[in-house]
Amino acid sequence: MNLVDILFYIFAIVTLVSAGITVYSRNIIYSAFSLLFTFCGVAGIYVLLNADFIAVAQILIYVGGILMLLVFGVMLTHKVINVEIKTGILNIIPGSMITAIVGGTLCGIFMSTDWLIIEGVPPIKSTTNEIGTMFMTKYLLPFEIASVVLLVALIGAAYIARRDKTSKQSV
Amino acid sequence: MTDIFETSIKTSTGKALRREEMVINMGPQHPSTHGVLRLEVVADGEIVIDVIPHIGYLHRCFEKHAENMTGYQQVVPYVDRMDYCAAMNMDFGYVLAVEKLLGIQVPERVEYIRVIMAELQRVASHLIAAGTYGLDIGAFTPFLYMFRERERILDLFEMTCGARLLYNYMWVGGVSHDLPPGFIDKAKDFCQYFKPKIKEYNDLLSYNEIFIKRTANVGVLPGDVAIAYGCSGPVLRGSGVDFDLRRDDPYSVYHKFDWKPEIGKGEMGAVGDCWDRYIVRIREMIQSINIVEQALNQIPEGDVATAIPKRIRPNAGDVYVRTESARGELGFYVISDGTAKPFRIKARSPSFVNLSVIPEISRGGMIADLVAIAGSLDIVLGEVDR
Amino acid sequence: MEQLLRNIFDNNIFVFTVTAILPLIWIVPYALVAIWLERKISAHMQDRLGPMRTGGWHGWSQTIADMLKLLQKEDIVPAAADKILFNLAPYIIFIAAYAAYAAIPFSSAYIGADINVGIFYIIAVTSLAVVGILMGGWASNNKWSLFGAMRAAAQIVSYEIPSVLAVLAVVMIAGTLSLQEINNLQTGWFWNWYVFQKFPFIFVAFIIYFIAALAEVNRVPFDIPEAESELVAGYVTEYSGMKFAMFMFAEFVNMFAVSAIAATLFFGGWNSPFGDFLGGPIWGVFWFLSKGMVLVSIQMWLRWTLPRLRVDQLMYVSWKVLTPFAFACVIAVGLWMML
Amino acid sequence: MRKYFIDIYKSVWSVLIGMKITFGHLFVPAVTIQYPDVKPKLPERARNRLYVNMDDCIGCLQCEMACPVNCIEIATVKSLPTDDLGTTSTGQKKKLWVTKFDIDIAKCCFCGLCVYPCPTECIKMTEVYEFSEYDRNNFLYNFVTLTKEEIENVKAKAAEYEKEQAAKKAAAAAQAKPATAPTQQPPPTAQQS
Repeated sequence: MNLVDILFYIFAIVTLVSAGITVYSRNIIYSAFSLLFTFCGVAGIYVLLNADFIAVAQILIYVGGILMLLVFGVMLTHKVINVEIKTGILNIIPGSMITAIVGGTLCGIFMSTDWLIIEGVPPIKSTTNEIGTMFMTKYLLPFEIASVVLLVALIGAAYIARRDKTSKQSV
Repeated sequence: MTDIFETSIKTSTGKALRREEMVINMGPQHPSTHGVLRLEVVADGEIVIDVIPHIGYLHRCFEKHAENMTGYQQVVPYVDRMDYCAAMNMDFGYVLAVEKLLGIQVPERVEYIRVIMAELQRVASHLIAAGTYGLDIGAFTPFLYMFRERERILDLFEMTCGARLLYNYMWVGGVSHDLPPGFIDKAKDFCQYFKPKIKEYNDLLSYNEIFIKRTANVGVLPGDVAIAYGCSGPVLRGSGVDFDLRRDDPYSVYHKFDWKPEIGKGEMGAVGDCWDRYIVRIREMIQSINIVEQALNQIPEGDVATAIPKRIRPNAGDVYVRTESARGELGFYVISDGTAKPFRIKARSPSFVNLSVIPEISRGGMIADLVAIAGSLDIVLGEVDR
Repeated sequence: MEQLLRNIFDNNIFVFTVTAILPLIWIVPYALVAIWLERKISAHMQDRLGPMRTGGWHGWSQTIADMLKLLQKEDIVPAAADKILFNLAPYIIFIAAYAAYAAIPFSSAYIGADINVGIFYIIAVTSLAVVGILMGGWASNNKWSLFGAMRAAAQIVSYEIPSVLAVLAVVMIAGTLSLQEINNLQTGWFWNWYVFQKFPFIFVAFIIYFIAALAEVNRVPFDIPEAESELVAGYVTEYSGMKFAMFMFAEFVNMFAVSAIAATLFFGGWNSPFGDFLGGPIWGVFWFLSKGMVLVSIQMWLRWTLPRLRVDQLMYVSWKVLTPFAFACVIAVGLWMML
Repeated sequence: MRKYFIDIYKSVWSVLIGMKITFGHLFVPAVTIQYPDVKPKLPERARNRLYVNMDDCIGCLQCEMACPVNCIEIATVKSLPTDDLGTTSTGQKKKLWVTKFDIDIAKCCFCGLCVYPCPTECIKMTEVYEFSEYDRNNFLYNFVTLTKEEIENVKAKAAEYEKEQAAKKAAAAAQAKPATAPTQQPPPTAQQS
């Protein structure tokens, strides 16, 4: 049990516990905020996997972007005047069935995979350059498609949020 | 209130999105209400849909108090406390009313002293108004520069009557003290010292682009609406209405001076926006300093106490006198029943009337605009609630 | 530095702990001094003197006294607040502010973690603060706090874009995300600093970064989340005592963090402006801290000069002024490099 | 488009002007004073704490009448013809024992209206402006110089004298029965003579 192992378990526990809170908490705000710790825990595991760029991107995009959006959404769709925002328990039977199917599949894959185990930790080196090169060469098409999709989403969002020009402006 | 409700945000299919309004209380303990005013704001996010001012947190029964005084003179300290930022102007209006009731002619020197004091007080009051307005917009430093100059005015008042805020200086038939020796020189020094400071305020605040962006085209009060609501003072003049009681209904010795009222011209946006109301105050300070300088040069010698009556017992009757205080038309309606006590005193306070336009001009703006509008009206809660 | 510590202590965990704590040795006295400095600068700009009594010379220990006072204050949690999140928020904000220091190169010898994606990492962790602000604003159960939190979140998210683009212009020249390497590339006289390269594009990028940084740390003219004349104190309205101090502390820590990043990216970090004159790791700390402090002082200077913007104008500045200009800078720098 | 650039130029320029002004003020000496160490010199007309010189007070109640907030309370007792209360510094003969002269300084509004009517100039506003207290009761200032026993004594004497006078008057009235209609003598109160 060396330092890296300890860190791994810490990150794993943080991820799992906060993910559990996200799922089981009746308070939506708690669910949203505990996602913060889930994302950070996952980022920590990425760091342990020598994927520094991915780890940082995980924090920037998921915490700075997606989590913010979630929290905003939760706050704005409810009466924010009150702290009490609760969820009910719905669709127990279909939910547990789907959970069982997905969980079983994952477990099956996990058991049947032939895990590659390497001896010793490979030397740390930056992945940023390689990711950049890959994006611009081998994965150029997916990269561009993703950016076009994002652009479309952006324009769509701007279109929806736009004030209706036909109605009289009041401000 | 009609416009804003009709223009709800619509989706591309024309279906109106459901909106939830939030009722939020600005005040009574809030830094930008300049006292204890409560603005009940109906807001849609940051957009103000309606504002309902609730007043009365500073109500001290001034008018009822006045009926229970031992005499007319005892009301003056209470009048001081109506508009504590411009106590001299308050005194001025009240003593003019009682003098008219008594039919006293005060010596000319007293008139000059009163005008000097009232105009210096107007400068001091506008300094507070402009300074706290900067504070409302977020600029802290001009506020302290303006208070620095105000302190010098208060020094002048203190050497004249002994108090810095609530003077009880103007008495029925005269003033409590004659000008102290050296006052005229000091006041002239102050006028010379003050004039270049206006440029500093303008550079630092008035013509700062952020300040202009925050105030221009915000809270536009058109002239006819201002008249309809009965606004007066800088609020009315900011809307481009050329009306100043000192010129249009002259009292005391104002007709002897060469000056002109400042009106808003809509330089940065529409006529009657917050910036106009603000700049009118800044320019009025220059005019007031002008009047003070002229008065200091013309002031005659004489005794100030000759017309002070020993006992004030006016004949039964009533009188309404209006003066231009720092905030607008200050009217005193005094009824006498022939005894030494006033039977009824009614004050028409400019802040109270000016406050009533807040809902009209802040609908559709943002909460930050509401702060800017409330600051530009320059209300003093002591006067609103009385 | 790390090697040195490793030789001394011969224990990895201990070495990491010491390396992690080192910036605190700077931050705590810095925050105390900066709060005092803010008061003094504001006072002198306003023809006042500011604190003069506590501690002797110009009231130097006023902030220490204030800290002691705040420590003794009752820890009030509003009855209607959400207690868990209310208590958690100040710590998250402080963690976000402090985590940035891990990748800031204080000197050629000392950097908390010389990671390859240094500047990217700093941008990412500082965005954590938004979560803390939203948490605090929402948990206070006060409409003004919530307004403040919403404004803060919208503002910080928007201003990240121009600031990242401005940083990108530098990163394009340097060709690396590691702050230590960016510093190494700027050694020599001060004309080697990036701010004077590719004139005027990087200079404009610096201005954009600085303005965006002001907005990200909620300083005037972008202090609308705390706007005391509008929102009382924004998301810190309900906080008192030590938790309030944490917010305050985090604000000043953030101020230095963004100044340090600006110093590193544009002003040569720990490099001496005069070639080898007063160079070396020890003087490096001095140069780095003084560059940072100058930028912090400019932030204070601006704060006591300007009024604040309105929410929509703030968004206007971000999206319609800074972002296009930052894009133009990035493109111009790219074209220049291609030529 | 042109307006866009002009706006940016104006903003930057006005910010720079503002920064120049505030920077200039960094080196201007402060206009404030270090208050408890340095105290401002008050002008001679300064109106602050009230002080009553009881040696000069003749108990005329003018100040009590003039006060708009009723913060002055005075009670007087008539002196006997045999008593000699001395004269004031202005040479007026004192005729009344002032048994109570309280000023509730917490109520005082510092208008100075009590100062002007005083015939002997014994009540005046001083330059003392630092008089905060921990207990509100300490704001009730007693200016009476007589001790409790003296007050009791004076009151008793006055009452006795009243009785004597009343008796005398009754006797006189009995003697002069057929004279004019019995006029009711106004009751002797602590009013101004």
